[in-house]
Amino acid sequence: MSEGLSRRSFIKLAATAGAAAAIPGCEPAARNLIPYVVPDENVIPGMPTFYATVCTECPAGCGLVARVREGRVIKLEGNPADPISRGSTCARGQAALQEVYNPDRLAGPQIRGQNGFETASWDDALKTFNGHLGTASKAGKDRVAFISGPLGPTQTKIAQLWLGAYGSNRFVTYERLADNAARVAAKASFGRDDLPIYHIDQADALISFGADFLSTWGSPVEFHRQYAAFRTPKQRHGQLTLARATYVGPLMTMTAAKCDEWVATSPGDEAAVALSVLNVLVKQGWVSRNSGIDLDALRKLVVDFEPASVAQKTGVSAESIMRMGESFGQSESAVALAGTDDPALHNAVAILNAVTGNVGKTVVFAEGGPAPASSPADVEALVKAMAAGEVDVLVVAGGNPVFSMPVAQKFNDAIGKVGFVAWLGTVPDETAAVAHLRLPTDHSLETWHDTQPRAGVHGLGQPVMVRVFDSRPLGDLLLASAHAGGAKAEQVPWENTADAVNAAWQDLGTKAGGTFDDFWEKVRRDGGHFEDVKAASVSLDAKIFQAYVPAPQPPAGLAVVAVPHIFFYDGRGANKPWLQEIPEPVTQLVWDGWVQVHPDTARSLGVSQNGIVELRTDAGVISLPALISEHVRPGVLAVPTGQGHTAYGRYANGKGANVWSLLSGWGKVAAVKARPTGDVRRLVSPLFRADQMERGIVQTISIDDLAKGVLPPSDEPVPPQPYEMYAPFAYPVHKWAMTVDANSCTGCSACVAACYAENNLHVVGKDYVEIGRVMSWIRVERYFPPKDKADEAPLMQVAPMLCQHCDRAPCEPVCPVFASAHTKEGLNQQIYNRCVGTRYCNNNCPYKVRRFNWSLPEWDEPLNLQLNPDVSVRGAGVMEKCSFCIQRITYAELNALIEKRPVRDGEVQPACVQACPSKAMTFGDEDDPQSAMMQRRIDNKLRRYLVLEEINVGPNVTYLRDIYQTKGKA
Amino acid sequence: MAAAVKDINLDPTFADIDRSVRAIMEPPGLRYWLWIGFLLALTLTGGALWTNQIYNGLQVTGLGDPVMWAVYITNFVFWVGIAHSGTLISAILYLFRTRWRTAVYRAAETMTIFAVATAGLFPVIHLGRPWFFYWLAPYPNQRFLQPDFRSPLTWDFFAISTYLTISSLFWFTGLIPDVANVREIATGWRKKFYTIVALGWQGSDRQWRHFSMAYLLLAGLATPLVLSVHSVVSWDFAMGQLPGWHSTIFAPYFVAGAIFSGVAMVLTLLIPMRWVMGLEDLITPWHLDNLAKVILLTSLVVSYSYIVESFMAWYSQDPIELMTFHMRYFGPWGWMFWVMVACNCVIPLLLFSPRIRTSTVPLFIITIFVNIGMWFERFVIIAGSLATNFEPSQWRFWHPSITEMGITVGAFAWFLMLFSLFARFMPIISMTELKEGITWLKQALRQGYAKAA
Amino acid sequence: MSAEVELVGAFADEERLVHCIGQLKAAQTRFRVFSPIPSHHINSAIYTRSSFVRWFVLLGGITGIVTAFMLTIGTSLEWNLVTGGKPIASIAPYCIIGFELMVLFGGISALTSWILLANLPTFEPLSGYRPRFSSDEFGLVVRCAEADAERFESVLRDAGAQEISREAA
Amino acid sequence: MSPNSETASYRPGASGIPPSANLSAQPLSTIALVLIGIGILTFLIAITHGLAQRAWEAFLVNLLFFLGIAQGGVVASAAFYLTQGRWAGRAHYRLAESFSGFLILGFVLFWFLLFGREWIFPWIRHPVPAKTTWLNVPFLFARDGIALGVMTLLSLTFLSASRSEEARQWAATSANILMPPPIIRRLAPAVCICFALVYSLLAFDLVMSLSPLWHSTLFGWWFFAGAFWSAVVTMAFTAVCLRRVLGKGNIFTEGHIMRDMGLMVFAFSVFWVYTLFAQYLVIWYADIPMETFFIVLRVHYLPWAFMSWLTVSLVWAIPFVTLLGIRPKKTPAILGTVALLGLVGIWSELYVLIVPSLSPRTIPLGWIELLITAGFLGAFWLCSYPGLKIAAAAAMEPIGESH
Repeated sequence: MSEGLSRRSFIKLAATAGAAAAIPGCEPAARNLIPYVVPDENVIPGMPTFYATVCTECPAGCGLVARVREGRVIKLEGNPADPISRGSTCARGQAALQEVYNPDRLAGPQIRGQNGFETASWDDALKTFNGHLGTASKAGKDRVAFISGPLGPTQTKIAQLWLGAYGSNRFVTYERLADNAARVAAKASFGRDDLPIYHIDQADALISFGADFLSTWGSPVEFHRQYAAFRTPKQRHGQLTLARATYVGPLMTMTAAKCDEWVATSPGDEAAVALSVLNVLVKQGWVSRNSGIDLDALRKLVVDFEPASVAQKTGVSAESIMRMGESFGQSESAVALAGTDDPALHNAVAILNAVTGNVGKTVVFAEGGPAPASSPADVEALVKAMAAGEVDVLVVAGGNPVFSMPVAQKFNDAIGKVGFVAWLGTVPDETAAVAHLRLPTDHSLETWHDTQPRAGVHGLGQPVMVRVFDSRPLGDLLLASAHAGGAKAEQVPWENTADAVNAAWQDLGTKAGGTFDDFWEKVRRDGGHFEDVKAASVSLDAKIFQAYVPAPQPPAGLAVVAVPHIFFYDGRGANKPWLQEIPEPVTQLVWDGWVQVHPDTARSLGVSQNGIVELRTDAGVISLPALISEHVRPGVLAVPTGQGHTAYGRYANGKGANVWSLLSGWGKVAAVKARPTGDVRRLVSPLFRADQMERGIVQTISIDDLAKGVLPPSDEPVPPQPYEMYAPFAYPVHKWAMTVDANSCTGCSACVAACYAENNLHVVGKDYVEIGRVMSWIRVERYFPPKDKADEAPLMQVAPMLCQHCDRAPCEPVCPVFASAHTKEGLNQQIYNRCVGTRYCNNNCPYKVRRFNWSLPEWDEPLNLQLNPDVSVRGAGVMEKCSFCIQRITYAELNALIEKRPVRDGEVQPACVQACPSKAMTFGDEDDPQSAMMQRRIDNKLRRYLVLEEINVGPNVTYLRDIYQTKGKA
Repeated sequence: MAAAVKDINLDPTFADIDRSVRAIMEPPGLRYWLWIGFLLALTLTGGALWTNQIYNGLQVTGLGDPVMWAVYITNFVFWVGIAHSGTLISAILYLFRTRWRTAVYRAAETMTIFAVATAGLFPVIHLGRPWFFYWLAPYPNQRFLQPDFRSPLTWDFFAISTYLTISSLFWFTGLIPDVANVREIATGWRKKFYTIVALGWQGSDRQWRHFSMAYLLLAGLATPLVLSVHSVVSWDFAMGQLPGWHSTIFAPYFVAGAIFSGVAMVLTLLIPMRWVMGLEDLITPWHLDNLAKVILLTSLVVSYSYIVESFMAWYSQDPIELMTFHMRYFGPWGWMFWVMVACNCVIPLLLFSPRIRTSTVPLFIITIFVNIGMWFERFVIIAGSLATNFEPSQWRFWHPSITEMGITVGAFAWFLMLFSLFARFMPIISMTELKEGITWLKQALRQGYAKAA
Repeated sequence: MSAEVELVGAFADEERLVHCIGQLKAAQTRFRVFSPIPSHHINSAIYTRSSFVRWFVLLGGITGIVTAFMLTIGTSLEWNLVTGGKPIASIAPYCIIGFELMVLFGGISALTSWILLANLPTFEPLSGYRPRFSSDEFGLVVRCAEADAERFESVLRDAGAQEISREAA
Repeated sequence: MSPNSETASYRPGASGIPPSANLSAQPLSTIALVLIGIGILTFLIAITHGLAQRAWEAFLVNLLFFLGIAQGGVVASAAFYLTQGRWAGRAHYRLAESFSGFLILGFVLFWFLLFGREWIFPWIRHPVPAKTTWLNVPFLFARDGIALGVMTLLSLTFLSASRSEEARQWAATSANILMPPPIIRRLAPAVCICFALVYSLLAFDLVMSLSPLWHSTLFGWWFFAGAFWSAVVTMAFTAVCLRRVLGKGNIFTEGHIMRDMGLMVFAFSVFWVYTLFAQYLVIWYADIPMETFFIVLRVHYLPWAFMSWLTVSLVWAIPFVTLLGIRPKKTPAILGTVALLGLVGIWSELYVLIVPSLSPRTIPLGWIELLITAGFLGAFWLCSYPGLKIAAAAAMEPIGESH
């Protein structure tokens, strides 16, 4: 079976390879066979080609390297040259592939007819498109509007020019999770239009006010890297200390769970807490003298925010506030982050950073930042215009406003008023459902595009493969349409996006110096142009002390909080099966939406676990099963965003409920009435117990012990030597092994997504996850300390659990057919073709990392095109598991062989290791003590441990203990 | 008391014995064929479900990580266990020159054969890719790739196949004189059949001479074999490191458990058979009494093992071990454990009373309980330990599926069908050995029925 | 030498038969016994040495052990795959295979050897066989010269044979 | 035969014993007394001259060794009743019971361990925190003392029942399917069950707990199987001796009895090695340090490895090979030698179980151990002597109608 399947997909891949020659290619759509008439020098069958490009899954704009085999991109990897991703990705980035190959992608143009959408030829489609545009433009100025997600400089330019050609400038970029409040605050407090760049790694203390910077806020991949550095113990004042991090917010998000302290506030109280911290600073005189702050104004501002009173108002303990103040004020450099939509908070945080002299150190404004995106006001203006019937043609290219637009905007009514709505995109969503015309556009991996996430970073996205469907680049469509609209050549000089991008980069090139061809060559190889930025000198605008508006009181009674989902983001991720199947890091739930309720609240509501709760706000009503957990502030109902799609493809539709429909405003909080409906829907998680019963799977050590150099006390009796039953085997060439730092691991699951992509793991769906048939080779072990131990442990203990490739692997000898055996390089290998499926190996695996194919794996076409041809697809009835990405090991070893050199350290990187944004995992050769992997073990002797060491199976994965700050200590 | 059913000849001759046994082998009536048809239907249902499972893969079962073994392996162990008593009675008691075995050993041994035949199905049924089951066997292939002889499952393969072979040979050898006996009176196709099976046996001194020696030696070989086979089966689990599986006592403990359940099954079959076929004059209360004693003994051994196992878990003070046993007693499947304790340790204690040992109905009920208890014992050990493994995050409890249940029922039907067929067409009671020990039979009859008659 | 006859005597009682056998052995005549049951009295009355089957079984058993260890160790060395860090040739577990094959081979050789030694299978009855000898009577068939027939008949009769028939050999 | 003659012939030291059966034991008994003296002396010297460790080790080894034989014998007799084994008339019952004299002495000697506890139980000096509830001196001696006491009392009760008139009557006739007398029917199972439990307990407490970290669930079973076997071989050995001593007409001259003795020696030696292998394989395979260290020390490293393999060959290999056939079983010389070696084997088994836990590096085997053993041997002989006379008497009686 497995052979058959992989062969089939291989033929497909090989067939399409010819087309890869045409990169950047156009017609024909390459899903029909093209033999190698002219072999292409770029494409050596069986060898991957790598193209640098940029990720567009979220505004962070990470640089990517796309691994392409026979003309198909099969894997996305971080671009090491890129200052943002530094060679890492997040789970969303990995899953971008599943949009490229998404079975629900629009296969061709569609025009709405009497009975639903009818497929049309491009000519007809474009004729209709341009026709409506023409009439609209004749009807007058600004009769055409354009809404899209962030497009990047060039495409924005194209869009604006195109609008111009039709006499309109109703150009709006719409990003629901855009940090508008932050921009306002930046303007108010520092008079800046751009957002600051944060250097968390430079800080010694951190307070995040609702900024979930490890999952969705800002630039998560970059922040992961910085936070890992931040949390690495450093010598401060001659003592080894752990930088203190505090999270203030209603929900214990993944970020909160990795902080030392989670200060649970009601939504909206963050500002009060921030000001109270400020109060402490002022009182203690921890305000930096030279920051030129008007201290009296400041005092006046914070006078009402005595910790005691704030504590009394908000239910936050005064000690916590004091601790925050202390850690913030005492440390040489600190950073405070604001994540909510409350301007008051942002101002307070700006002041916090400013008065402690951290602006310019950890919070840096840089010259030459990107042009600001549209503000909510712009969006509202457009919607009003639509509602007023002032718009004849609306072109939506992403953003999915119908799904996530604040209810108060009545966008749905407004769009109804628009005569002609054209939707341009990849996978039709709720907005596409109400359009009259739907035009398939290329995925960003299939077309030229560029990004400027922030000053000094110009990402260049080149098409890494020929398109899968009969789609067109958005830019090309608009340019063609512009010309059809009679745009002059001097206004719109280019024929296609490629030229446009090329042109746009000319002046960058001239700035960089050298010939443009060299520059162009270089930026295409590096995936962009990266330059050091000089920090702008900014000072706090004294006005904001007066301009301060008191924080809105949190809604009396229950409040619903929309929590951006680490995988689904605002909802765009929901149709990617990997993201549905990979459990959300903290709750570990899959394939569903839920409302997280504190036990006390649940009791007062009469809700029990999995009981369906009806949430009703002035804006709308939804129903979701309840997740009872201590990790949410009482009185708060936390609902993850992104689920509840009705028209966004087979994987997304009908899962959970859409929390946006509860929010009338741009914020993420609303007063809510909740009642149990009495129905029950099981929330499913691949994990069973959340406490590890002192089995030392994810071990911890307090920073004090680490500083003292003593191990946490253990009453485990040790068996007297000698106890080795068998003589050890030697591994002459290599002994592959891994080091995992539980302190850096946040549980973000990028490794899991990468593994799905690299090793052709198939998703099984909710029902099978529930009965333990999930196929992930690597999972995040997530444990919470028991209540009585809470002070002596971090808030959450996470570490990736994968095959430990034990020297004395219990799984091996029990296999009757040698399907599981040890290689000469220390790998525990699973030979699928030999496996008969007795499943004894899994029974005897103490780590439970083996996965059995209960059914024949299937991929909805064309998702199968993503399959990695180097990894065989397993058939039903065989066992499979982590192979340390043996295909990559072999690849590296072959290269080394060809180049007649030993394998370099770091040359082999399993997908998980490569993806990890906080570089928690290191892979290398145990025989080589110089290898980074071994060095990491040697440098952290005290933190080394083996999971379940007492059974002496000799795992080759060494873990490093998670470090925690004993509670109640600054 | 059964004696009332028909008056019993307390002083039987060789001829009487022949008459009684030959009477069983009269062509059966409609009710018998209905019974067979019913069993056949159930068997076919099971077969259909299996076919479906092979076609669709194991997703049709309720299995999942971490409970990768549940009902199928439980059935496997259960049926292998059932088999053992047969060999015990026919071989071990033969070596001990136990006098009461003669009347019951053929039935027990027949049960052995068919139980092994049933048990042997399950390892194949539970495989992920059953069509490759022969990879467990060392067979010539050009890569000279052979099974891993370190694997308990390979041992299993050898043990089970050896066991099936040896007990069949033993059974066949013992059958020959009896088949020769019925050959002489049979007619039609039966005559031909018996003639072939009997290999032309005539009971000449020379034949008996070699026969007896071979029979003795086969018994001698079968005796340690019984120990080894169920030990190997127990090592399928004990070799693992899994708490609840890894325990040195497993080998003898499983053997005892096997004989326990097996003898119970012998009685479960014999008591109705004795009643339906009217064998009171061959299978006397004395026989039942002794069988019951074996059950009692093995029940005590099994209880001893439970106690020692639990004690060691506590003595070791290993938290993981402790938790496993805690879950075993009080976890979601705790009730199974207590059912097992009730059926295997408590209820059999009734057999201390001689009256219960010899009165068929209570005895029958007790044996049913024992069968249930022993099935649950295997399930508790196999699935229960898997469900609560080293990784708390990976615990999960299994839910049954139609397929698993159906195949289980089918297996029972298949076994009963084979047994019922044999009971009517072959001498289910050894005439030869009854005659050999006729003195004991007479004593037993007098002891059992003198009062009643 | 005059023609030979066979006297077939049917006995109901084992002890009488054994007694009679003693006399016949003393008279050094050729005879054959049919018995419905295995009787070590009869056996020991006729034979002094016990059956050869045991040597075959011993042989079979030893062959089994040797085969087992050659198979297990041989195939392990052939591929020398490491599983669970256990030695390539792990003797302890191989003992199990050794034992099983010992029993298997021993058992098979037991069956084959006894069947062959007993001249089975055969499908023409031995002379003097009567169906009831498989059921409830012992048979003693004496082969002797016609001349001695009378004498042996009396021996049988005295020994307590119920009916005696004479037939030509 | 008439009952009265039996009663006459039965009472210990009674005149009715045939002259040939009257063991001329006077010299032997004196030797025994001398041995006891030497033993006690050695023991005292040892504990006073800083060799207490070795002295107590030897003491424990021998206590368990001889106690095992004595108790095993009683259990064997009970087992004969349960299986209605009457192949040697009543002789083998008496023979099995003849060592029971040591039971009481053994029970007394057990309490001496109190004085040696410091040397014997490592967990007194280095307690295992988690296990203190079970491993503490008062509880240990209380439970084991009570258990041993109950066992001894039960055995004595059983013995008197077994030597009672009706029991002997029953044993004398093997030609029926009658049960033994009711009192026996109650006591015999009790003795067996009690034996299993008590000797498992002793195995866990007096042997296993000497390496307090180690445990093996089968250990108790294996231990009492060994004890039982030691009784069986002692029976076989004694039978062979009696056969020589009590000239003509004693029952042990009958071939089939020697064969049955041999069969028992053979069978239970196989069971012993089976339970040993069952433990070794499981521990070898799973390779969990907490279990392996006990084995590794004894099997992989000299000097203990040598002694372990010696044990296995004496208790299993030699009996297995030699007693495979029927003829050797019937040959008293062979059977006797094998049995004697077997006894040595069981002794070294106990030694290799106990001593490495206490002094793992060296193998303290010298004059102290030998002389203390000698002392125990003497005591054992004196205790068994009356029983042996009874056995001898029984052996002289013509057996009832046999099969």
